[in-house]
Amino acid sequence: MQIEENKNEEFKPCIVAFCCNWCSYAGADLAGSSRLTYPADVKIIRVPCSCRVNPLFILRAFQRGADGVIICGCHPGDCHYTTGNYYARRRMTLLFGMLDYLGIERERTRVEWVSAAEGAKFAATMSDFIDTVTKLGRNRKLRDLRCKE
Amino acid sequence: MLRLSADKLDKLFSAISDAKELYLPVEENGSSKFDKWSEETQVNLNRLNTVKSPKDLFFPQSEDLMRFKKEGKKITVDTPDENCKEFVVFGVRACDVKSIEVLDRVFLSEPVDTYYESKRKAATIVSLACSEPEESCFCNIFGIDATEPAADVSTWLADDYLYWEAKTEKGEALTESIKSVFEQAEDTSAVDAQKENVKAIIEKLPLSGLNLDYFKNNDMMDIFNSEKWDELYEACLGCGTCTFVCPTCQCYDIRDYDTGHGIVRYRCWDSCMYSDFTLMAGGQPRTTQKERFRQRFMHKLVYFPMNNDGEFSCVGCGRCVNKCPVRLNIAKVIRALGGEV
Amino acid sequence: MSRNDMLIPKVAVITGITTQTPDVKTYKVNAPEGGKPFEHMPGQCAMLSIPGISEAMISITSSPTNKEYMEFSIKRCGCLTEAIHALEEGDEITVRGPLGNHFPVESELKGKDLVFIAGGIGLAPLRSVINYCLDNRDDYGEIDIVYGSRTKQDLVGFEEIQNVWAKAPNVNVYLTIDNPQEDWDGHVGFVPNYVKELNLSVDKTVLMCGPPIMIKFTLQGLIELGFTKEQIYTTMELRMKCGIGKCGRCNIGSKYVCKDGPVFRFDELDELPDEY
Amino acid sequence: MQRVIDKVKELLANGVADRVLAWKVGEFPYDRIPGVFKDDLDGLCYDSFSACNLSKYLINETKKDGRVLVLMKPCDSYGVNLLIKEHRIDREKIYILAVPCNCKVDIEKIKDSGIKGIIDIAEEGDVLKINTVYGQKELDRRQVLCDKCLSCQGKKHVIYDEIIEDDEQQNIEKTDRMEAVEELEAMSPEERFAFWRSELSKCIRCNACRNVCPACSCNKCIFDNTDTGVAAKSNADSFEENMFHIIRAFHVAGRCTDCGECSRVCPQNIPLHLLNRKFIKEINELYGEFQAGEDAVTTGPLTFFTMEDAEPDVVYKKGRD
Repeated sequence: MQIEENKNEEFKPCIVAFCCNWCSYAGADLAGSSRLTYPADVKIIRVPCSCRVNPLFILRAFQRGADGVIICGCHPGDCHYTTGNYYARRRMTLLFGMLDYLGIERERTRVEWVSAAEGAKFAATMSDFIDTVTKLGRNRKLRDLRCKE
Repeated sequence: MLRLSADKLDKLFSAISDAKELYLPVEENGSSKFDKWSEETQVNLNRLNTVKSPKDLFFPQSEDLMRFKKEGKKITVDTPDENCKEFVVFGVRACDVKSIEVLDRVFLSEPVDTYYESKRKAATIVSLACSEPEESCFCNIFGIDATEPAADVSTWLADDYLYWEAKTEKGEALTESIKSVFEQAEDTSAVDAQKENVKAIIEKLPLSGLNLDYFKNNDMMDIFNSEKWDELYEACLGCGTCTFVCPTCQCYDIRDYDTGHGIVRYRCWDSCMYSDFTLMAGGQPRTTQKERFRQRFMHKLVYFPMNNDGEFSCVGCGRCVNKCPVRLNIAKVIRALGGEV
Repeated sequence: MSRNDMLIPKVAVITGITTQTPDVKTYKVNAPEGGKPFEHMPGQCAMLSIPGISEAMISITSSPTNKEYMEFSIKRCGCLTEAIHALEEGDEITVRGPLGNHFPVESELKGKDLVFIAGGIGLAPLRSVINYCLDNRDDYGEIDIVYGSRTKQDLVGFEEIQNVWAKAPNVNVYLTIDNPQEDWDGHVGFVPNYVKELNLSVDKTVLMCGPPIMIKFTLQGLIELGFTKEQIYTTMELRMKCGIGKCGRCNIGSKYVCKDGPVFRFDELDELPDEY
Repeated sequence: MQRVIDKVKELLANGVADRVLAWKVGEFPYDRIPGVFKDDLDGLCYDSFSACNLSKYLINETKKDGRVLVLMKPCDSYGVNLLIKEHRIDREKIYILAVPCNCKVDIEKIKDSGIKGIIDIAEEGDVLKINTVYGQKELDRRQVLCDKCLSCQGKKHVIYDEIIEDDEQQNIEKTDRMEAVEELEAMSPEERFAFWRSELSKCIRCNACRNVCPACSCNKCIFDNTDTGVAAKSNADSFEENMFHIIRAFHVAGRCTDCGECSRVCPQNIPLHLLNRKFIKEINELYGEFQAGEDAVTTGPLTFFTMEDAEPDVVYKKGRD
C-alpha cells in the first residue's frame, strides 16, 4: 500500500491520523456531520484504542511517505478500556523522544486527546497539525527511498 | 616489474579513477570497507582485512533483480541493464582474491548468474601482498601464498615503494593506461626480502598448523555424525556475523518489496545460521542451532570440496575469527574435528 | 530489453482452474501468446510467483505429452499458495523453469513394470509421469497406481483416476482413504499398510511421493517385501529460492535438491544427511 | 583466577549443581567462549577477557535437567533478574556464583593500538605484557578497557547465591554513562540525524546485537516473522536499519539492563548502547529512577503508569528557549 503523493507543485503534506474508535474517530465523524472543515490531507486509520498503536505503525507510515503522524485517543481517565491511553502516553512520549534524538523533526509526531463530543477540537487539531507539518515540508529523513516514484 | 613511490599513491589512484571507478579499502567511522575512491576518502592499506570483504562489489549485500508492474491482470517484467561500468578494485589481499575464485565456481557455473557475471567481467582486480599477517590468518593451510597474491595485477608495498606487476591481459591493459605514473623497478630485492620475512612470520602464526586432512580423508557422513558438533555449537548465538563478513559465503534470499508503484524483486545475503533459512509452511528440517551451525561448516569444509575438485570454501582470511561475538570460528572447528599435525 | 538469466521469470496466464479438493486447485497455465511457457520432462518443477507475494517451487503436474498447456496442482498451505487460490482465470502469474532433474522415463524406467505410490498432494508430480507413460503406453510394462488420502474428498483428480487411468489397458488403480466414510466402498487404511497387502511383485520399479511419514513407512514396507532401494524413486521438497543450486537453501550434503533433485533414488538418499 | 576455579570445584563437589556455565579458553589468549563444564573443568577461565554476558545462555541451560552453577559478573547479574522476572529462566535451577570484576579488556582496542600477531598475553598489575610474532609489547590495561566497562553501574551484584569477595581496589576512572547521550542531545537535529545516519548505515543486519541481548528473548522476533511485513533482512535502504534499531531499542526500553553487549559485539562498531541509554535517561527523568534487573519483581516503567505522567509534548518543550 502506498500513500499517494500529491504531485502538485504546492506542498501538501500527507498526514496519517490513528484515531481511537471510542472517541476521536467519533470526534472526526462529528466534525464531519457538523460541517466543520479541515484539510483533506488527513488519512484516518481507526484503531480500537490509542494503545493499539505500535511504534512500528508510526514508522511504517513515515516509510511509506507520511509527512506527519498524529495519534488521537480518549482523554486520560476516559479510556474505554480504563487504562489503555495511559500506557499509550508513556510509549509515545518515549518514542517521540527517540525520534527527536535521531534527528527527526519533533513536530512531525503528535498525540492529542479528543473525545467523541469534541468535533470542533478534532477539526482544529488537524488544521493546526497540518499547518505545522506544511511548514516543515516533505519528510525526507524517515522515508524508504524505494517507495519514491 | 614497475614501481611508484608510496607517497605518490594518490597520483596512482587518481590516474586509475580518471578512466574507471576505483574501489579500495577505506576507513570510515570506526569501520572499514571497500569503497569508491575520491580525494577525500581515507584510504587504509595497513588494515589487513576490511569488515565486509570485496565480495560486496560482485555480489552486493542487497541487489535489485527485476521490477514488476501490474496493470489490471497484466504483469510486465523489467530487468536492469546487463552492462556494468568497468571498475578497478585495489588492495585485495591474497585470501580475498582466492575467495572471488570460490564465488566464481558458484555463480559462473551453469546456469550462469548474469548479475554476478557482468560485475565480474567489468572488474580489474589489483591485489596487495600482505606485509604483516596477524594471528587470525590461516590462508596458508588452503595453499594460498599471502606474499604472492594472484589477480589481474599484483602489488607489494615494501620499503616506501609500491611494486606493480600485471598478471593478466586485463592487468596489462590497466597498466598500459596509467603507465606514466610508474617507473621501471630495476631492483626488486625489497619485494623478495619482504616475501622471505612474511613467510617466516606465517610459519610462526598460531593457526598455521591447522590440518585439513581429516576433512579430505573421511567420509561425509562420519564427519556429519561426529560427536564434536554437540560441544562446538553450544555457544553459538545464531547471528549472521560470520556469514556476512565471510568472503565466500554466498547463500542468498530472494524477496519481493511492494513500493506502492510496482514491485521490486531483490536478493540479499542470507545466513544458514538463521532459523528461518530453511523454514517451510510444512516444517523445519534443521530444528536446532546445532544443525544450522553444522551446516555452515560442513558446507565449507566437506560439501563444497566434494562438488568443486577438493577446493575448500574457506580462504583463511580470519574475519569470522575476529568478528564472532562469542569467538567461535572455523579455525576452532577445524582444530576440534581434525586436530593438528 | 530482455535479459537471459535463470532468475528472471516469464509471464504466464491462468487459462483454467479446477477445484480438486477443498484445499487443492489445479491451474492450467499458458504463455500469454498461447502455447506452453516452456517444455519440461516428467518430475521437473517450476518456480511460480505472484509478484509482491513470493515465489515457490511447484511441481509440474501435466505431462510433457500435453502440447497445449501446463498444469499445476496447488494445495493451499502457505502465504503464496493462499494468494494463488484467490486468483481467477485470466490472471497473470510468473513462472520460470524447467528446474531440477526428472524421472528417468527415457532410460531406467523404460520397459519396466511401474508402481506409483502417492499420498495426498503427492500425486501431483507423479501424475506427470503417469500420463507420460499412458501416452507412450508401449514403452512401459504393467502400471499399478496406489493412491491414498485422508478422505474421499481429498483425492486429487478423482475423475481422471476413475475415467482415464482405471480404464487404460494394463493399469491397476488402488485407492484408499484413512477412515471409513459413508459414500466410500473402496479400501480403508493407510497407504503403507495397503501397499503391503497388495503383495506387489518385487521386480517392479516404484515411484513414490507423499508426506514424509508415509514415505518412511512405505519404504520400510517395500524393503520388507523384498524391494531394494535401487528400485525406488521419490521426489523431494525443501525451501527453495533460486531453483538453480546457488542460494544454498535446499543444500543437503553435497546435493542441492533444486538442481540435483528433486527426483532421487533411495540408495542416493541413503548417502545424504537426514535433513529433509 | 585460581580462586574462582577452586570455588567452582568446591561447589560442584558439594553438589549444589551438576554443571557449570562459565568461560572457556579458545584459540587465542584473549578468546573466552561461553561454555558448559561437567566434571572436567579443563579450559575454564575467568580473567580480563571474560567479557561475554552469560545470563542469556541460562535460557537454554535451564531448559535442561538438573541445576546449573553460573559465574556472574556484576553487570551480568542484572540480566539474570530480568530473565527471572520475565519467566524465561527458573531461579530454582540455577546457582549463582558472583565473581568480582575489575573491568574487562577489549581486544579490538589492543589491536587498534597497532599490536598485531598476538601469541600470548600476560597481566601484571595494570600492565599487559603482550608477546607477538613481531616482538614483545607492553600496554597499560586501563587504556584498552571495554567501553561498556568505563561507564558500568559498579561492582554490586544484584543476585547471587554465593559471592567471591572483591579484594582489588578499583583504580579505574569511570565516566558518566549519560555523557555521550547528553552530547548528542546538545547537537542540532541536523547534526544528530547526520550522526545516526552515518552510524546506522554501517549496519549489516547480522542480528548479533539482538541475539546477544538478554532482554531480546522473544521466541520469534518480529523481524523474523514474515507475516509482519517488516521482516526485511537486508540493508537495502537506509530506512531499514533505522527501523530495525529504533524498534529494537523500543522493545527493550525499560528492560535494557545497560550491560553493553550490543555495542561490544557489533562487527561494525555502531554505538548501539546510546539508543538504549537514551530511553533509560528519559525514563529516569520522566518516571523516576529505574534500573532494569535491579530486582526480579518491580514492574517495569512501560507496563506501569501514573495519572500524572507527562504528556508526550514534553518532548517538544524540551530544550526550547
